[in-house]
Amino acid sequence: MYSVKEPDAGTPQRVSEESVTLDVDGVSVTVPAGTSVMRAAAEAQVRVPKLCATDSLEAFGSCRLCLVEIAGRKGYPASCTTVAEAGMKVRTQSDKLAKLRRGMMELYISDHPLDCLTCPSNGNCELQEMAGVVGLREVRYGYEGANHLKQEKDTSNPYFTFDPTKCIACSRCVRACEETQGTFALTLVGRGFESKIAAGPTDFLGSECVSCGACVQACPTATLMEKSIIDKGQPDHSVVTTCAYCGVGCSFRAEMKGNEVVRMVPNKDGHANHGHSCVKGRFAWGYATHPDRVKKPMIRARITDPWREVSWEEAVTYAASEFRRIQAQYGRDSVGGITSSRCSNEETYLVQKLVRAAFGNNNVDTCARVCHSPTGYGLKTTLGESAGTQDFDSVEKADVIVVIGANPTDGHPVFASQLKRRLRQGAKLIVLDPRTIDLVRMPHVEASHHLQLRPGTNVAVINALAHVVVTEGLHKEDFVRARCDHREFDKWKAFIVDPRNSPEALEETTGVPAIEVRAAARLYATGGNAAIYYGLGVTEHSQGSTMVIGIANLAMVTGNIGRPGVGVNPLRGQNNVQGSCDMGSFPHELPGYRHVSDPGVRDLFGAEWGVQLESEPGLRIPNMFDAAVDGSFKGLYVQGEDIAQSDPDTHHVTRALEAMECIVVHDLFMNETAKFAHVFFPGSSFLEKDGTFTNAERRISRVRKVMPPLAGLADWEATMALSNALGYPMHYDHPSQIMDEIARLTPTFTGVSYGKLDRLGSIQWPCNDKAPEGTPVMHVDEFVRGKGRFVLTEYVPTEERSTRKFPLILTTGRILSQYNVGAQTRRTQNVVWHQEDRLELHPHDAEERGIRDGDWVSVRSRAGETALRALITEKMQPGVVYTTFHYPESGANVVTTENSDWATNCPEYKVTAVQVGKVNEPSEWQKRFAEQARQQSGLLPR
Amino acid sequence: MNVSTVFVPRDAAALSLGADEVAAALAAAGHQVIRNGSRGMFWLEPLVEVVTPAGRVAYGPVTPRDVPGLFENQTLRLGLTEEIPYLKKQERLTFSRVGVTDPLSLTDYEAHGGWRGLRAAQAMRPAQIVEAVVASGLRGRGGAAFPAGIKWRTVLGAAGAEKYIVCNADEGDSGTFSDRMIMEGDPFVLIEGMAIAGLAVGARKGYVYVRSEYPHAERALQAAIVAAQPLLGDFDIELRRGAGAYICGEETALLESLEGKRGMVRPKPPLPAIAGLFGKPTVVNNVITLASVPVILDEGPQHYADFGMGRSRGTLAFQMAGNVKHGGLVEKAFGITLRELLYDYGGGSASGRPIRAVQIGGPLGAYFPESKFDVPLDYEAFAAAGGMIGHGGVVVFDDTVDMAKMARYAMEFCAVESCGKCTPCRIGSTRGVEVIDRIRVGQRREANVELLRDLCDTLIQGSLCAMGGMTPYPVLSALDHFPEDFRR
Amino acid sequence: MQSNAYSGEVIAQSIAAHQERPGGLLPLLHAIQDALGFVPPDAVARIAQALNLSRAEVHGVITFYHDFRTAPPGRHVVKLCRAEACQAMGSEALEAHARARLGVDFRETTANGAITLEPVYCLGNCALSPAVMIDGQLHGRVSSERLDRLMEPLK
Amino acid sequence: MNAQKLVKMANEIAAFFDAEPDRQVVLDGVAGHIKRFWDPRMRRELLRWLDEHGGEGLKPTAIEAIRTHRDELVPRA
Repeated sequence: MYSVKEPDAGTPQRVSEESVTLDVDGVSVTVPAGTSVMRAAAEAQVRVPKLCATDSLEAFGSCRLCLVEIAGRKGYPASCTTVAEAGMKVRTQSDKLAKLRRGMMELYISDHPLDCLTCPSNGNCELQEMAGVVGLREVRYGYEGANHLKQEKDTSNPYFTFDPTKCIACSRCVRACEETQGTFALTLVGRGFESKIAAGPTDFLGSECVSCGACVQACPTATLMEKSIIDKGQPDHSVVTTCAYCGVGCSFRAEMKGNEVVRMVPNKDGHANHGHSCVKGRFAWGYATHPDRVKKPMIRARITDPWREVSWEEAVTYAASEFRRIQAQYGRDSVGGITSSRCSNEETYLVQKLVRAAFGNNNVDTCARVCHSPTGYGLKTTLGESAGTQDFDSVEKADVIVVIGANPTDGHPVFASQLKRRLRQGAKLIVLDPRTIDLVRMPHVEASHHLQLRPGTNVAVINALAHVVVTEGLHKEDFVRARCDHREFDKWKAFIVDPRNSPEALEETTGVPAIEVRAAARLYATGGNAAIYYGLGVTEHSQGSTMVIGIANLAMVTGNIGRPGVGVNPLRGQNNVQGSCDMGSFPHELPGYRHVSDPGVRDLFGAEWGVQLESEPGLRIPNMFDAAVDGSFKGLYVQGEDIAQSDPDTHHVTRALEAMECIVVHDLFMNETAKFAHVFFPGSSFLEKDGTFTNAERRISRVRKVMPPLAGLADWEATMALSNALGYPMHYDHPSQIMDEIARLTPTFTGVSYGKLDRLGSIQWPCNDKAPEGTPVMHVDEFVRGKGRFVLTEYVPTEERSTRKFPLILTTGRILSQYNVGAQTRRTQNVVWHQEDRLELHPHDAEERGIRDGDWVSVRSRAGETALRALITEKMQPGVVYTTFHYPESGANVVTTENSDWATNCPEYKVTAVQVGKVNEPSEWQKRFAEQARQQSGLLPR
Repeated sequence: MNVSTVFVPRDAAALSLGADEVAAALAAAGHQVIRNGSRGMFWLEPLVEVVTPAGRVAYGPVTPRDVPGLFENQTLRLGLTEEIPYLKKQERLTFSRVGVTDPLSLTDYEAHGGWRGLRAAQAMRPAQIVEAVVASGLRGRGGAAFPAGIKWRTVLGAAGAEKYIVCNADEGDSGTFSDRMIMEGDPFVLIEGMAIAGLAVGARKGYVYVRSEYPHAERALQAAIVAAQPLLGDFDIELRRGAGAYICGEETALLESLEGKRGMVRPKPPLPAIAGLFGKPTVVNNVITLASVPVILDEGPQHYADFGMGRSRGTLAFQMAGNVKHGGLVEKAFGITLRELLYDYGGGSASGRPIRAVQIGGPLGAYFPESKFDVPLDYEAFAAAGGMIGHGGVVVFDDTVDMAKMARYAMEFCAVESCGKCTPCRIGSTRGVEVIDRIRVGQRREANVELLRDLCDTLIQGSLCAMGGMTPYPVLSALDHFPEDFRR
Repeated sequence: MQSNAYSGEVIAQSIAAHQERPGGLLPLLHAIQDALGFVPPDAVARIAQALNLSRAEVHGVITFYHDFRTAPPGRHVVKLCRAEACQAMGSEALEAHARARLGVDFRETTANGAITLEPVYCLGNCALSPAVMIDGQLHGRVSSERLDRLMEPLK
Repeated sequence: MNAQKLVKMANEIAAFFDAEPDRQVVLDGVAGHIKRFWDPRMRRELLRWLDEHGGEGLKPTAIEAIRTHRDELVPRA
C-alpha cells in the first residue's frame, strides 16, 4: 500500500458522456455514469469505510464495511458495487450502519494477531485504521476460537514476505495479480473459513509470480510486506521521480527516511504506468548504494598502471590536458564522446555540447546507435519525425496489436500488462518473432497468428504482408490519397505488388507459411484499429532501417496512423534512449534531429554557444573503433555506457580501446570499459541528481534528487567541470537551466520547462505554441514531413547466413529480472531469478549434438568463441539458438560480428551464424577475460 | 399367475429401497416390466402398479419376496393408484406425468401431452411467449420466487446475439427432491421448458447444472437429452455436473462454476439477465420453474394462474421429509396450510410422537412451532410469519429434537458451505458455532445470546448473498420459539 | 511407474476431450477423477497449459470443490448424509456407529484401504431418511444394522 | 580506415537504393546518404580506394554514384 497516504476513491474511474447527480449525506455530487456510490461519495469528500476496495481494482464487494443506506432501497447495499444513479439519496452514516460496521470489524479482529505495536505496517495499516474509524472497542468472541494464527510465513521471495496470519482474505492481491499485472499467479484456496491466499500449489518463489509488486501494493495489511520496510520501518516522506530502467519510464515515489530510500512504490498518477511496476523498478534499486560503487575519481597513465584516487579537480584537469594534448598531436577530430541513454536529457545534452563546442568536432554518438538508430532514420524518412507515434494508453483503443521483434513481458513489463489487459478485453494479437515469446501463449492470452520467421528475414515478411494488403485491395486508398505523396506511393505500389514480394514467393526464405501471412495481413488491415509495437528484433539487423521503413509503409497504406489505437511504436530498450537521441547525440544531428550541414541550425547553436560549429558529420561508435584501430582516433569520453561489454565483436572493440591514449569512463561501477580507461569519473545514480528522462512515448518526466551524489558531483556537474577545464566555459546552477537552453534551441521543446513539468506531471513532445501541453498522438491531421512518404524496401538478405561450418543462427535478447549489461541488476537480489546467461536451443538441435540440459557448450562464430550452459526449450525453432547478455563473462558479444545496418551502422546482434558443441572448459577468451579481470582488480586502490 | 404389464419405479428413492430387485423378480416371473418415475408416495416404495382393465392397481411397499402371488396379496394391495387419497387430492400440473410414464420413452411423452407447449410456443413471437409466462404468475421455484416472466422479459430485451438458458438443478436443500423427481421421472418436460425459454429470449444454448450428489438424475437426464436433442431444432442442451458445493445453487456462484471457476458469489448488479454466463444475457431458472412452463404454454396462462392465492399463483410441489409418516411429494395450489400437509397428507410423525418443529425451505429456512401450523403456504403470508417457502421442502421433527443443536447445525452448515467471499459468512458462521456452543454449556449465557443475536443481525444485513443472509433464520427461529432448548 | 503411465494417459485423453469446451475445467477434472479416483497433483500444470490458465487458478478450483481429491480414496466410498431430514431420523447415531465400526473419522480411509467415509449434505432421499450412498448407489431408511449389512461385502 | 569495411558499407547502401526504378534517384540517394552520414576521413578513404584501386569490390551503382557526385563527397579541408 502507499505509505505516504494518497487519497483512494475506492473504485476505478469511469469515463462516460453522460453524468448523474446524486446526494451523499446531503452533499450533491455529479459523476460520470457508471461510477460507484463509493467513488461518488469520495468525490463529495465523504469517506466510506472500506477494506476490499481500492481504486486500482474493480469493485469486489467482500468486506461489507462500505454498506450504506439508499432512500427507497431495502437493506444496506455495498457502496463499492452499487452504481450511482441520478437522484439517489445516500446515507453513509447512521447508528445502524455504525453497528453493522463494528460487527464486521469485530469478526475480522477475532481472527487477527494482536501485535499492532510490533507489526511492520503499524501506523500504515488499513485494518488498523478501519478498526479506529468504526470505533471497535471490544471483541466479544474472544480469541480462543478457530483462527489462522498458526500458519507459516513465506519468505521465499527476496523482496517481500507473505504472512498468512495477518491476511483478511480480501483478495486484493489476487485481483491485482489478475487485473493489474495479468499473471494470475495468486488464488484463494479452499473455501469458507478455510479460504487462504496462495501462489498456487507452491511458495512464492517457486510460483508463476513475476515479483512485480502489485500484490504487495494492493495489500491493506502487513500480509504482503516489503522486507525493506520490515528491516527499516515506515518512511517519513516521499519524492516523485522516474525509474531508470527500461523505456517505459515508470513514475515512482521514492519513499525515504532522511536521505535513505526504504521503498520504491509506483506512482498512481504516473502517466506511463498508472501505479504499476515491475520487479526491476519496484525492488531492484539496491545497486545505488552497493559497495561496488566507486566514490572517488581516479587516474592512471597506462592501463597497466595501478589506479590512483585523486580529487575531482585533478582528475578533470588531467583528462582535459590529455584531450588537448591528443588534439594537438593528432588533430581536432582525434577525440570524441559517447552519451548515455541511461543518463538524463540534461547530462546527455551537455556531453554532446562539450564535444561540439569544446572538442570542436561532431564525434559524438550514443548507445542508441546500437539499439534504435534505425528507428530514427526510418521514421524520419517516412513520417518526418524520429519517434514513436502514440502514447502507451493508445493501446487501450487498439483492436489488433502487432508485436514485432519485441518481448514486452520481459523487456517492457509494465506496458506488457497494459497490452495484456487489452487482449483480455478481446483485442487480437499478431506476433512476428523467431522465438515463441510468452505473449504467443500464456494464461488468458493467445496470439491469433505467430509468424515464426527465420532471423534476418524481417523485411521479406513485412513486404509480404504489404503485398497481400495491396493485391487484395485491403489498403485505404482515400487515406493514402489525402495524406501521402502520390508519386512515391504509386512507385511503391508497383514495387510491392510484384510477385517476388508475395508470401508464396517468400515462404522458402522466411519459413512462414504463406497462408499464415495472408491471414495476418487481412486481420491487420481489416480488424479495426491496428497498432504495431516493435523492438530491437527489428532494428538490430543489416536491414534494420529498411524494416522500420517497411513498418511505416504498412501502417500508412492501411491508414493506421494519426489517431488513438493505431500507430508505429518503438519500444525503447533503456530509460532515455528517446531522450539521448532528441538531445543531439548523433554525430550528424544537432538537438531536435537537425543536420549539422544546415547553416541556419549551426548559426542558431553557434550564437547560443558562442562557437563556430563543424559542418561535417562525425564518427559513429563503430566508426570510432575503426578509426582508433586505424590510428586517427585517440581520445574518448564515455558516459554511462559499457561499450566493451555491450558492443559487438568484442575482439575488435578491445583492439580499438587498447589503441587509444585517453579514455575517460564516467560510470557508477568499474565496468568492462574501465579496464581500458585512463581516467575514471565516479557517476551518480538517478537517485542522486535532478533531471529529466524521455520514455518510448516521447514523455518527458522529472528525475528528482533524493540523496546527495555519493561521489560529490552529479554527472552534469562533472561534465561541466571537464568542459571548463578544457577552456570552454559552462555555467549552470541547476539542470532546469540546461532544459531552458534546450527549449530555446529546439522547436519541439519550446514549451518545456521544469515548472510546467511540475504542474503537468509529464509532457510528451512536441510541446510548443501549437501544442502547449504536449502531443500524445502524432501525425493527426498531417505528417510532420507534410505528406507521408512511401519508400521502396527491397529485401536484401544479410551476408550472415548459416553454413556447414556455422549451421545455427544465434540471436540475443534480455530477460525480465536482468537489465542490459546487468551492471545494476547483477548487484541486486534479482540474481535469484537469473544467475547466469544460458544458451537456449531446440531439443532437436540439442539431440543432434548430444547436448543435455545444463551441459557446458561452446558457441563459435567467425568472430569468436565463448562457452555457456545449455537450456533446452521448445520455445526455440530448430536451427536457431538464443542467449541473453547480462553477464560479462558470458561473452555474448565475443561471438557477434561487425555486420551492421546499412544506414546507421546499428550492429546486427540478432543474426550470427554459429556452431554449438559440448565442452568441458571455458573458451580461450573467457580464460583471458578472467585473467584480465584479476589483473585489473589488482590495480584498484586498496 | 398370468402375465401382465407392471410398472416399477426407477426413481432413486425407490431404488434405495430395492426397486431394482423387485423389478428383476417380476421380470423373472415373466411380467412385462415398465420402469416409471415415482408417484411420490415414498413410504409405499417400491410401489408396483399392475395394468388392469379398470386402470392401474397399486401394491406396496413390495419386496422381492412378495412377488410370487403379489396380485393376490390383499395387505399390499392399495387399489387403483389414482384413487389413493394422497394422490387423488393433489393438483398435479407440473408432475402430471411423473410416475405415470416411462421417463425415457418419447412416444409415452408424446402420448401424454408432451411437446404441446413447445409447439404452441413455436407458433408465437418471443414477446408473446414471455408475456404468457408473465400472465401465468409463475415465480421462481428455486426459492427466491422472482417472477419468471419478468426475468425472461429482461433477457429478451437485453442486447446481444449470444444468450443462454441455465437450468439450476443444484437441489441442495435438505428435505427437497422435486427437481430430482422431475429429472428422473419426466426429464422431457424440463427439456421442453428449456427449449421454450430459448425461443422466448432468443438463446440457442442451454446448460443444466446438476449436483454431483444426484448420479441417477444425471444419467436419466443425459439419456433424455440425447433422445430429445433431434426434436429441439437449433437449441442445444448440455449437462454439467457440480462438484460438491451447496453455494453453487446460488445463481451467480453457479455461473462462475459453469465458467470453470471457483464457485464464488458475484455481486449484483449486474444481473445475470444482463451479464450472466460468460458475460452474456442469461436466464437462470430452477428445474421446477422450467418444468412448469410447458403446461402454461399448453393449457394457457390463465389455467395455471387460476390455481393459488394472492400473488402466489399456480401450484407448488411440496416435499415432506424427515420424521413424517407419509413422506413424499404433494403438488398443491398455494394456500394449503402446514397443518393440512403434515396431518392430512403426512399422517403425523413417523415416530408416532408429537411433531415439535418443522423446517420449511431448506437449511436457510425458519423452524416453525406447532403454533404456526395454520399459516397458509403462500410466499407473502409465510414471509409475514417470519419464514420462507423456498423450494417447498418441509422437514419434520418430533419432540425429541434439540433445537439448540439444530441452531448450531445451521451455523455449522454455513461454515462448511460458505464460498468465503464476504466477511459475515466467512468468519461469522464459524463464530456462530462457537457462540452457540458456549450458550449450550451455559457460559455467560445471556451475554452470548445477545452476541448471537448481534451476529445474526450482521449476517442478515451484511452478507453478500442469501447463504449468509438467511442462515440466521433457523437460528433465530429456534432461539425465539424454543428458548428452553438453549437453557438445558 | 505403470500407474503413472496410465494416469498420464488418462490426463491426456481427458484434456483432449474437454479442452475446447467453454469453461471446461470442471468436466475435465471430473473426467480425470472418474477414471483415477482423484486428481493427481502433477495434472495441474498440464491442465493449466492446455486450458491456457495459470497453475494457481487450476489449484484454486480443485481446492474449492469438496468432490475433488488430490490423493486416492479407499476401494469403496461410503457417504453418510448429515443434513436436517436425516438428523430428524437419527443420522447422528448412524454416524457414530459408522465411525466406531470403521475406526475412522470423516474423510479418512480404513487401515486396509477398503472404505473411505465421507459426509454428504443431502442426497435427495429425505423422505426415506437416514440416507447413505455407497459407491454411487443410494440407500434409504438406513439403520445401523442395515449399514453393517451394506458394508459387509466391502471389507 | 579499413577500406574493405567502407566498401562493404557503400555496397549495402547501394543495394538499398538499387530498388529505385529511376537511376538518378538511385545515384543521388547513395551519394547523399554517404555525404550525410559519413565522417570526412571515411569519405576520403573511400575516394582514395576508388582512385587507387578503381573501386575494387564496389558495386557498379556505388562507383557510379560516387563518381557522379564526387565534388560533394570531397570533405572541405
